[in-house]
Amino acid sequence: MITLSYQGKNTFLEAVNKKSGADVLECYQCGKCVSTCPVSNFMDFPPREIMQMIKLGLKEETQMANSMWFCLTCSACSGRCPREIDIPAVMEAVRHIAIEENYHSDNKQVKNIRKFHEIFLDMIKRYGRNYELRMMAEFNIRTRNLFKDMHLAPKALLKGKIPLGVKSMKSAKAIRKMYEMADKLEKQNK
Amino acid sequence: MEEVKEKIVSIEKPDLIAPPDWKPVIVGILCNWCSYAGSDLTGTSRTQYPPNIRIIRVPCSSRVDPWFIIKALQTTADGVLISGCHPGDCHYISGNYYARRRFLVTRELLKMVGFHEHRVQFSWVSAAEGSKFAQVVKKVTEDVIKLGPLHLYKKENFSK
Amino acid sequence: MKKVTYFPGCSAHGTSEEFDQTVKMVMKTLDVEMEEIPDWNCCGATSAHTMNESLAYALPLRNLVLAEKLSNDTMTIPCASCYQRLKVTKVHMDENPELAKKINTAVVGEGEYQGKVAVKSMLQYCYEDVGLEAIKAKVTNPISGMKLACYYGCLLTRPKAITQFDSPEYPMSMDNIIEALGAKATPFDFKTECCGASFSISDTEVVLQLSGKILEMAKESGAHGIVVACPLCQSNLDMRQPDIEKKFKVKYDLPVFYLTQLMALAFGFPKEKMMFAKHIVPVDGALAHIGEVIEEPKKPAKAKKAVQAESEVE
Amino acid sequence: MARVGVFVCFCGANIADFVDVPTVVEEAKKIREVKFAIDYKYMCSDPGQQMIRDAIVQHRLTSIVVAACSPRMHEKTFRKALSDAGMNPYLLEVANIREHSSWVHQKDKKAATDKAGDLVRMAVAKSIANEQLHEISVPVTKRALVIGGGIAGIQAALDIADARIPVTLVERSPSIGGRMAQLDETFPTLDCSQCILTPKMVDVASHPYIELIPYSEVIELDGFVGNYKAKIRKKASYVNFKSCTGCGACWQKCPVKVPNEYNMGIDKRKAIYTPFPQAVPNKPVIDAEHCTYLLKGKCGICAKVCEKGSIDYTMQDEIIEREIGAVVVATGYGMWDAKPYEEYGVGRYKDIINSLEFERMVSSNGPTGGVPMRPSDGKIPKTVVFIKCVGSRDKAKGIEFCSKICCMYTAKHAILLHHKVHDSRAYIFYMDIRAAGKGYEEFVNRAQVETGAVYLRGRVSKIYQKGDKLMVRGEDAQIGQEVEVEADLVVLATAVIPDKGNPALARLLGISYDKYGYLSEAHPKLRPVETAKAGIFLAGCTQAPKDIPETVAQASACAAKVCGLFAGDTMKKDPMVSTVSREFCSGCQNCVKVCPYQAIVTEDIPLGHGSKEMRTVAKINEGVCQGCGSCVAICRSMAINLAGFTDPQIINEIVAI
Repeated sequence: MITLSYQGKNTFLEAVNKKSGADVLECYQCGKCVSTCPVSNFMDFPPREIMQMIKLGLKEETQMANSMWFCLTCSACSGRCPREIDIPAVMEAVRHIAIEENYHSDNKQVKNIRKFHEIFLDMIKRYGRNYELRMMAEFNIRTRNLFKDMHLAPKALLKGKIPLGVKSMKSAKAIRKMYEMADKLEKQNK
Repeated sequence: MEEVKEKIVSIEKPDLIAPPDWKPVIVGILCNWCSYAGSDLTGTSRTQYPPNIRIIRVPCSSRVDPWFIIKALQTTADGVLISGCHPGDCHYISGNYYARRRFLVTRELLKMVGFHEHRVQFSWVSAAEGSKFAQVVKKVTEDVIKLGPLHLYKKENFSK
Repeated sequence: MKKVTYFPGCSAHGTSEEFDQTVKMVMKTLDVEMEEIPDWNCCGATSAHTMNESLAYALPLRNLVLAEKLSNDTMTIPCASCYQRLKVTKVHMDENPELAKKINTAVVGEGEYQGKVAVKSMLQYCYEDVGLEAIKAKVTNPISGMKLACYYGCLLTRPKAITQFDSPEYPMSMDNIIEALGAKATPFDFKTECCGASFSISDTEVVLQLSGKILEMAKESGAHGIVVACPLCQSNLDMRQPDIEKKFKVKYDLPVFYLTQLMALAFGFPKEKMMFAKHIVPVDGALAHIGEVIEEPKKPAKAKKAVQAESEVE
Repeated sequence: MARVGVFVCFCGANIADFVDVPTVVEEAKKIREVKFAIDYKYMCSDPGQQMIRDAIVQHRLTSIVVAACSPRMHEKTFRKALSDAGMNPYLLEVANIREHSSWVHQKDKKAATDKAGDLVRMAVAKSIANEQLHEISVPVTKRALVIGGGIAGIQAALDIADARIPVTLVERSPSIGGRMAQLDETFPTLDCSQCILTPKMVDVASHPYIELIPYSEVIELDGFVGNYKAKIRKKASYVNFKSCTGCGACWQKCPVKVPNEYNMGIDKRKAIYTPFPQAVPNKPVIDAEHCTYLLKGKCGICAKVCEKGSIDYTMQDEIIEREIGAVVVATGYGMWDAKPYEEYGVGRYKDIINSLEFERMVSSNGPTGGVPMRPSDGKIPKTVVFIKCVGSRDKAKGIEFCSKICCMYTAKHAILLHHKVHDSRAYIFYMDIRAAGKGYEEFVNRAQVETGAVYLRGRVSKIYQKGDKLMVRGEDAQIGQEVEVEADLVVLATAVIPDKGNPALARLLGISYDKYGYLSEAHPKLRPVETAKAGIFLAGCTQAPKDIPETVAQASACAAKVCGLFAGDTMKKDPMVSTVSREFCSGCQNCVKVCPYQAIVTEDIPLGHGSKEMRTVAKINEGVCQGCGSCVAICRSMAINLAGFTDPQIINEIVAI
């Protein structure tokens, strides 16, 4: 049971709207996004319900959900939304607020997804470009699932699908500098 | 040109200190269908506003001849408010657009001869906006009080 | 001779080397000179904009700034994901110069972003700048007989406000190119459904489900193979196909071609140059259809008569 | 010298509590022209009015000022009191000391009283310049023009004609009947549409007061209320209706096939055709865009088979002129084209149809003989998905408004489907069920219970083909699950949009329309039947989406309005209109440009007395003038004045403060 009572301004809604540039209040709960979304099956709450939760100001519950981590930003929903809401932007806003406020979900899948993105960004920080094999290996080590996709490895490597090395870029230093600056900008945005 | 205009605007100075019993007079010319009805609504909802305005009813804001504004400033008024229907809501289809254009030209002219632009103001007030009318009157009154009594251009000044 | 700036993207040197190679072959044939951005960096992909908004803009912006140093007015990108990131960045920066200035501070020592280079996907460039007629003119070995389902994925045509290219729901540009090569494009409803690309590694279950549905519908349309213009789509549909077949206990046997592989084939390049060996699902079965005559379902004779009667009366 | 009487009202405590009324009276008495001033508790009451009447006679007053409530409230009351005392009612002025003083300055009695005094002085000053005015009477042409022969136009025409007022009914297509003639059965009672409509159509054709002009369009409307002049173009039918017996030999033999509009293009009609068997008038016309003879000079079969020799290929369009007093616009609606819904595959799949097409299919006189069939293979569908709000309530791809009728007709379609195909099932994707109306909720309930129609709450996101089925994917929000329905046929309840010709027609008639193309009513609540232009009324879906009962009600309301307008031989009109002083008019014609009602024209008058040279001056049609005063303010030579709001009146007010 959720008890709704007057809490003054719905600051969560305002923050999401401001960050995303969308207007969540426009949503009239038609559910077109839910059946459009390729991953709504995997979400705790599909986009339609997330919209309503934001409207109700249920910040904790929204951030606890895995939905915004599962959003693929494929933009299929926003292309079909009859209220012209940029749903991926809303998801992204919820996610960024969660990251800014250091909110960590206990959900294993979310942890995996988050870990993957962190490793990927690490890889770019190091090489300026993506090093696929190393990334896959590191992901498996860090998520303690050493044998994931191992059955693919021989074939992929043999066929040259996944190369063993990476052509690293020259100005890798500039990229590291960029990371520092971007972090600064993020902090300013808070 | 803008600079010149600015200089001209600054001609009007409250060169006489307002007498203590001075109360500004504001002439409000309101269209019958929106703003006059809105001012009636202000009354029926008992919203209070400063008592300095004297309201004249015209069928449409497009009836307002620049002559009325000039005459008011010349004789009795320290400020003039013209108010009509919102754009697109004119009872007479397009009258308020004519009114707005005419008003802007008139105000430019008055600025050129030395009136402060706050002496003449324009607003859109619909028949449903009783409280907005009160706010508009309040603002205009405050603006005019800040400017002080209108001595410039008054007939008695010329006759002296 | 046209000249265009080229952004290969990380996967061009990795999983999708064959895409990169065939793009170069095809463009040469089409009299387009490609100039690679010197020392480009990764676009940041989904990860950057999932985790860090400023970084998600800064990484592509560096490439945009570098591209402006070359003299070409257009940049083309084979990878749909890179294309999306660069295009989103370009559109947002052009719309919001203040934001552009801010992000530009993170792109150290490369200069100011001006917004003068157009960003197009390789598909869009072929379709709009080269044109169907020019492509048709270079076809020496038409691939007629092949029935192909064109799969665009989510990033090439969506969101419409960003890409400004083709339909987000039922695009036809790739279908038209394929038909220009002599093949038949099958009516395929899952052209722009998502394959789950960004979860390729982190949540394989999602990918199996989504890509499985796409394969099923492609098979349903009667296609011999799938055509894509995105390395992520290719690797998901191709590399994961055995897993999908195992999971759902079906046999699809649908090779997944890059559009440029087929273009190169039709332009007369030898098969060996396409690097088909890299494909997990063998391509030979599909390629064997080349030269077959596709039978059109005949319209009933009566209907034909009625059509005649409408247009011309005795 | 003017003799003004001032009457100050207490309005019980409303004024008296916050304005010192006796002081106001004393102040008024100080004005030179005021010969009589008095206060009273309720001026609007009978004794109050009697005071005014008595004072007018006793003190030989020449104008009256009542200081009371807003003139918008009781101006009419006091005007009547004046005329009862034999005084011109327009010599009254009202000083609004309640809404503009006592009620808004309740904290400062002195200021409120001062202001009331000022307001009275202003009113006195104005009243001195008041002139005697007389109501204008305008002659009326007692004939109504009804544009559109659907149920709205038919009902309006019949009701007006029953009041023995002649009506000219103009219909664009060859037959009246409109959309309602295409419907099978009607909600919520399932009456057969044809059975209730065709008798009315026959009535129209046979009514002595109705002139039916089918296959024609209004192309011009001049004049003003009560005095319009309409030009109607009667399209060439190439068939002499007088001699034609309607035997049908011509269209049976015609070799040219054209998509049949009446059946929503599901089957074909001929180039010479009557739209449907019960058409009124039941005479064929030749469709000039498709007739081979008219296009290429070959064929001529219809002329050969016509025993009466009624075919006349040389026939030309004809212009008919009618003088009329009022217009009823009833142009109806169309169906929104769902092409932008690419995710539904509209245009790619034959088995996706719109609801009007479905209506024709289940109609017993329809192209499939009353049995729904899949357009792709002619099979009878077992699973039919109905999707509501396609294009409606969709600001991204369609139209923002709710089309109002779809909830009800979709419930009806579910029932009809069940009646025609017993072992079928209807799945209805909806967002809300809007069933406000007499017997409507019960009807929707009937669809759910009696026929087992499954209602799924959610908007469909995608339709794709799998084998010969259409897979319809949507969310059922009630169970929070995505669902896919394997459908044989999909019916889209596409948005109801106004007729495409509405903007052009609105410009021609001089009325306004909204951003969707619906014609605008004068007031959304209190004048929903009138337009802003006097004498032009709206009926049916030309104003907004409506069902049949509402359309009929509005049509009858139009008839009542027309009859009211025509009740006397002349119309009475407020005398507050503009007049031109010809001697001052310079002929610049700025007034002509600013007049929103085209009430000002020009005329040529002799330059001087007896002179042969002419000059142009403005002339105001007081029948059209609505009294806004735009022309007065624009006039450079001060040649125009607006009765009731003349320059002297307003200047007097200003100076008197």
